[in-house]
Amino acid sequence: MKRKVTAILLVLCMASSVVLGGCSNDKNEGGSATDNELSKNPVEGGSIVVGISQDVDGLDPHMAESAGTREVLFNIYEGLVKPDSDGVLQDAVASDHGVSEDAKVYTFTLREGVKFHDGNEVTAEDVKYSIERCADTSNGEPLVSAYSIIESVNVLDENTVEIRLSEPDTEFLFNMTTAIIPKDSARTIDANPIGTGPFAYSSRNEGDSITLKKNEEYWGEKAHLDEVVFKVVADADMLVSYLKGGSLDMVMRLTNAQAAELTEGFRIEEGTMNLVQALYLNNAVEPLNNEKVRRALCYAINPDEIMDMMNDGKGVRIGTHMLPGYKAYYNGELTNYYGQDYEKAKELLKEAGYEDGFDLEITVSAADQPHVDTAQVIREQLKNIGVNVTINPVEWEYWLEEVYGNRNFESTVVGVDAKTLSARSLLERFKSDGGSNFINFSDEEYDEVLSQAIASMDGEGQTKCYMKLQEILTEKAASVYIQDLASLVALRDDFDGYEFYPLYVQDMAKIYRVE
Amino acid sequence: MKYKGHSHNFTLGLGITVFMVALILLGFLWTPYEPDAMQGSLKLNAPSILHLFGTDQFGRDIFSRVLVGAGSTLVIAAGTILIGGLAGVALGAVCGYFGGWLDEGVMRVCDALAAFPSVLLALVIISIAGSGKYKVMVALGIAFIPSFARIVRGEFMRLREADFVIGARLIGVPTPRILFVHILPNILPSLLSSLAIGFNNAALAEAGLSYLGIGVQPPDASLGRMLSESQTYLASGVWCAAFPGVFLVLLVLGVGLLGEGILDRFGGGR
Amino acid sequence: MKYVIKKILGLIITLLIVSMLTFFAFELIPGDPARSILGTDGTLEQVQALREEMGLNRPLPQRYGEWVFNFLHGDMGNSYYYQKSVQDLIGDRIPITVAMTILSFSMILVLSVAVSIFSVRYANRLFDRIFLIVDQIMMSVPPFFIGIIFTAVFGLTLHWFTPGGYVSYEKDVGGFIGYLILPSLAIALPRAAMAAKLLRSSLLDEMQKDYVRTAYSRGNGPWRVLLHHVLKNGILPVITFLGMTAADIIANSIVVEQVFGIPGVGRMLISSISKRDYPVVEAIIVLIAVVTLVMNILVDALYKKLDKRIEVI
Amino acid sequence: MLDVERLSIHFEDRGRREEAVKNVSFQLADGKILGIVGESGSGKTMTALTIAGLKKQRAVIDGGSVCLDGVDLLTLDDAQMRSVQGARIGMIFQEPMSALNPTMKIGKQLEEVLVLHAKLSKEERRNKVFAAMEDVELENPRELYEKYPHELSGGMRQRAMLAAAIVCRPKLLIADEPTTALDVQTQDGILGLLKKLNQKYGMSILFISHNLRVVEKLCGRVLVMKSGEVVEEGSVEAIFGNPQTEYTRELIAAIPDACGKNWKDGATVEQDEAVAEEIAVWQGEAVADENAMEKDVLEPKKVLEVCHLNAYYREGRVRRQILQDVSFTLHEGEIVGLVGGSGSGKTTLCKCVLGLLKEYDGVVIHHTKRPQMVFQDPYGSLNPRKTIGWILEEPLKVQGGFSKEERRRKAEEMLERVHLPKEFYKRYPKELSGGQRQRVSIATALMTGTKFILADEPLSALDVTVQAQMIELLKELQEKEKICYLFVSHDLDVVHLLCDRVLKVEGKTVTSMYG
Repeated sequence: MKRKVTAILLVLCMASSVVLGGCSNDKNEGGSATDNELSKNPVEGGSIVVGISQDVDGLDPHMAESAGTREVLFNIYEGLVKPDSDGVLQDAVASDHGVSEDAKVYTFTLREGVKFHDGNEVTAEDVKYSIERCADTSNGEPLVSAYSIIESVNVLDENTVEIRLSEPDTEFLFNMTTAIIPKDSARTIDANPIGTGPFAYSSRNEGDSITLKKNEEYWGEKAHLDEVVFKVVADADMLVSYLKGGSLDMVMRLTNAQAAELTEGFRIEEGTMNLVQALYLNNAVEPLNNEKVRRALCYAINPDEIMDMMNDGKGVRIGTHMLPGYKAYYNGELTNYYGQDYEKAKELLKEAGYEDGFDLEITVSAADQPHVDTAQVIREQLKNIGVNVTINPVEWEYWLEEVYGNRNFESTVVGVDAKTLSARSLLERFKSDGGSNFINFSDEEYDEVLSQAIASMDGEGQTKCYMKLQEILTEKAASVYIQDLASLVALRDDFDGYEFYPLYVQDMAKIYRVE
Repeated sequence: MKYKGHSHNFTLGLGITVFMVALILLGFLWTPYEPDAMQGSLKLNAPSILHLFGTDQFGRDIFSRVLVGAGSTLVIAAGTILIGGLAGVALGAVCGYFGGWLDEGVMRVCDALAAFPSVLLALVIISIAGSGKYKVMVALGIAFIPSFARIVRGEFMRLREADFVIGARLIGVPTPRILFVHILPNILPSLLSSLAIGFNNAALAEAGLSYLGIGVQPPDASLGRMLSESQTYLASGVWCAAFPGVFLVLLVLGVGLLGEGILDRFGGGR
Repeated sequence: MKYVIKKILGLIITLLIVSMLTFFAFELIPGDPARSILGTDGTLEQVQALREEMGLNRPLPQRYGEWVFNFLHGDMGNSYYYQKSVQDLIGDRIPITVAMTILSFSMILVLSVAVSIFSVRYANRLFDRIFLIVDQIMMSVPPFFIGIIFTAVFGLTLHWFTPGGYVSYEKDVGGFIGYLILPSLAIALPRAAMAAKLLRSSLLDEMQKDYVRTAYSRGNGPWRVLLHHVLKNGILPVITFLGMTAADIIANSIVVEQVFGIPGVGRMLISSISKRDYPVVEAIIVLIAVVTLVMNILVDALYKKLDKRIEVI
Repeated sequence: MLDVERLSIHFEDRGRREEAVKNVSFQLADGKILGIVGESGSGKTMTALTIAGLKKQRAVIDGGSVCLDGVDLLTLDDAQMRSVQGARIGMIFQEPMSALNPTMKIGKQLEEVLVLHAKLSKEERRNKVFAAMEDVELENPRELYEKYPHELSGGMRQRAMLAAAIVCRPKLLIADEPTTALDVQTQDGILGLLKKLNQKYGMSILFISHNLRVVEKLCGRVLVMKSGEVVEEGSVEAIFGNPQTEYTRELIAAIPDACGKNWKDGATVEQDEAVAEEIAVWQGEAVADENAMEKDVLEPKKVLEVCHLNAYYREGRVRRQILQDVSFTLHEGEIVGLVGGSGSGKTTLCKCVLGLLKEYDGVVIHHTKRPQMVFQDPYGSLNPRKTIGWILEEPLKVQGGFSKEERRRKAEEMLERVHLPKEFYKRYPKELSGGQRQRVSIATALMTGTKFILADEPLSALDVTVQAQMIELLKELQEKEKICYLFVSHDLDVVHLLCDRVLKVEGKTVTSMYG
């Protein structure tokens, strides 16, 4: 509700993006501080203050809701496997892992000498406890929805754990990034977080800041910094003055205009936000239920013009509900499937019986300036085909309940992210009866191909299905796909080592101080 | 208390107010550019003859946005003192003149309302009714009733025992006529000046609300929002903050001086 | 004594009205805290289950009665969002807002008295003339705009303070107070300008009174007359004005906390309202009301102490 | 001791130059009392203030000198003058209510003079203050020391001011109309005190007043001033014995003398009526022999009957009785005085008669239409925002049934009956003098057609000459319009002159007295 609370920064994290885990398994083309050689000579130790737009909603890794929370907790907790900056799953708490022939049994051997922050060794029991906690279906949905197919978690010996699935799933490894926490720590974990990550929890002042300190006995490459303070800056407009003023050292997801202000004393890293921004159309509502009308909108709206206006052209254009970062799955030709062509759009509208246009309401979360501005540019563009748009800015809570929950909207501009690295988590959403299919898209062919993809054993076939699904979304114009927004990170120049992840995380262990 | 410094207030105040209101009225009819039209090429341009107040981070013409923004501030502030004023006068007159339980009760409610920071009251009402110009006006109007009621009540209590009021009662003048024909004209000067002060507080409160993102919602322009957005560009585009701020101050200053001038010119009730 | 009881009774009634208004208001506001906590992937059953658990489905009067009962026992309930008791949550924020309020209140008093005395002593001379113009302008500037100017001038250019560099009082009280000076000044300036104008005109009125002439006839110099005799009488109307500004100071502090990044009660209030965190909002509103009303009572007492003419009303 | 030579002062008011004092010269020898008499605007107060160094900035001294013991005060700078003020010149003023600082204890205000002028210890100062209090006959000075001005009566406050003025034993005491605002008993008290101080300490007194009777009682020599000039000077006997100038004779003639009436006490109601008839007849003769008008000697109609009235003052639940068993009757054409000390219940009686106070039992019967009232303060009795015409027409509007022209004609006619020009119809109250406003009040009262007017000290705020004209008007209306007045006043001279009989309110009862 408060414009400030979900300001620009939020455009990427949970509040404005529909949270469904997923991460690309390849570095996004946006490019970042490419090869990560240590520019100046690093100085160990020191402290950094990172600006975040909204306080974490809790410190319990399994209950973490917003992407903003997971972004911070990535530094405290680790799963059996852990994505690296290239998006490739590396072994973490587990030293290695094996998958059975029928992709139904996954076995993990624990790494020697991995300790929790409270000094205790990580045991197989802890792993079993953590996995089962997320798979528990006692009060409806399990904490991690993908775990619904787990049959059992068995401790083979004190450092090997075996997970049996009720049905084959070649991509199940992606879900093994769930945090490992000490046995029976469910009730205390939120107030007293214990994990195995490079940083340990130090203190918290609700709504204002969270402080993490270096984990001296980290099993892997230790962090350089002694302390990291995540400071809540609700008002995006204050970021630049706080950075310049010196009270903040690093801020993520700046707009181009903001970054332009930080001329000297700062290093600007460029990447993308891993969000599918689109004009999502409610397929159940007149006249959007008519495919021709939806296609007409696709012809009228020009993503390139939006990107120019918003971020001086920065950002990556997309043509379907898939992130370019997912190189293996991204269906490149769909990007320019709809070139801007007002005549064709008008023709389609005529065919659909809406020759002199119609009224369209775009509901948008008032706090996300980029989405509000995108809506305004769309309004100017749609004027050319007689569609007059009214923009209805609402509070985030209201958007969550009315648009996403009750699906009572005509169209909305928002960014949808993916929770896990698997393409399925992005595309599964649009199953006709999908719980989170908030645009009411329904197409038998789409459902058919989706179930094929899930069942198929070989990666090759699976990828072909995912490609087909993307085609259907684009051809049927389920929504008007626009871009994966540019994300700029400002880092004070006495720090270095920032690395973009294809996932919604900030790896503070890589950051180091330089003279 | 005619001090030389004061007599200018009226003329100065009237001058500034008329100038600002004229500009705003112009804004209602015509603005050099479409307030929301964005020009990618003209981002953060300094003030020039083309763009008197320069352009903001989206290349929008600040002069047009200030006019439209000030327009909504003016409308909201005027609406607020209308609602607050009318209700306040009626309530204050009745309580001040009759006193007793009614007065005690109403004053308690007024204290309760006054204990609410007007920002909060506006917040609550806007959340219920949804944001937008007219809802902010109603919210602030209600928030301002207590202050007007209290001022009018004080004046009525003071004049309740005045000789000419007792004289009127003896003649047999009916009470409503005593209240609004006999007593009211005598408190007009102080009422007008408190309306001027009320206008100022309302304008500032509206700016505060839209600064917090509660008042006027995008894409409508509002001075408070423009000020808040300008903070990012203080270094490279200070005019984004300067012009909306100065415009708001001038509007409030003009009305303030006018209120002060009225008090001097027509002799305050005090 | 009757006066004190009457005042306290009034306070309690007002507080009840305030808390009822808030409780009722939250019933009307769209948005449901359970959904707000569960976020996007909470299914309908989960939302209902959580509502049940949080007791949101019980009738309004019952919940309100229970809330008042707990409140009186110092238990303000738990925050929906932070799974923490409201006291702890607000506990360390109240001193910040209270410190800021006291700081700006004293700034208003000191500034207005000092400036108006000088301007009355040299009435109609240069100082007085300038004072009138500057004063009128100061009254028209909103606190958050002053905040922006302070940030730009003192923060970014002169680097007298680090914008956003709030220091918590646990770590370093000196730094804490130091950082609060500018925000408090931003809140105080417009109010001080109004108080100064009021004080100046009331002092000028008092100067016309007969007892001033008597004081002069005894051989008092102008300064002595002003400080010993006139100030005490002249300040009375200003005190009532200050009483009324308590609510405004807190309202403005909500906005100024935003500009200077101070984790005060104001910001928590705004974010809690948008998160539909009812217990936190309830507690803050009632606390703000208590602080405002207590301030009003203090001001009344101060007024009575200064001016003996007012018997116990 | 005090030698004023050709003192002249003028006022600079918005460019207009007003001569306030034109070369006034006089001497005041040691131990003598000099009275300065004159109407308001005669410059007497301005002269006194200049001597005491208290003149306003707007007044400019053109020339002349004011020598106190050979030192010309006009040449002293501020600091030197301050050493004289309070130490060598003491001053007391007219309004005891506002001449003392309301928020400062009496003791402290008295002590201030000593603090400024004498180097004494706190103890010594307190004793000197107590001594001064005894000098001015204030009982229990120790208790009074701690009290505040509003806790003292008018007389006590005047004495306190006097004590403050004389605590340093000044050579000269200037008294600016000290007794005007006091009632008769306290007035004599203060005059006695001044005489005592004059004899005891040889303190010379400069006494300014517009009340010649008081000046006659107190002063040795008298100075008569008119519009800034000394018209006549001489000993009291000379001035009052055979006044030289025309103006002085006029002043002396205007003093209302009691013409020797002595009042009998204790008459009953019946006797009231008998005597009332006798008076009506007597008045008839008095009027008859003047203009031989035929007088209807019918039994005069009753205007107001008050029988067994008990009035109370309610404070919360406590009910104090103010008036007990009050009965009297007023008849048309009768002027009845109402006298009594302040706090004797006089005001309560008026309120009961007018129906403004409901806390009474017993009977009040009005035989006329609504009783009307004329107030003491001419400035408050007329609605400042309305024209005289509007005020006069208000009663007709209330009765209704009159057209606009009729109302206007009646209003103008009434203006003539109270000897005011018709043009006043359009004027505003603030453009009229005190006397003229009282005439408008009376006119408004008559517009209601009432026969009973309660006049609450209508003349006390007016100048002597204007008072005389008002008395003529009241008498004229009594005869022509048969108006009955209840005339409240503490100025016994006026009461004796005007009233046929007098009601004395004392100790909760009302007694009738006849001339």
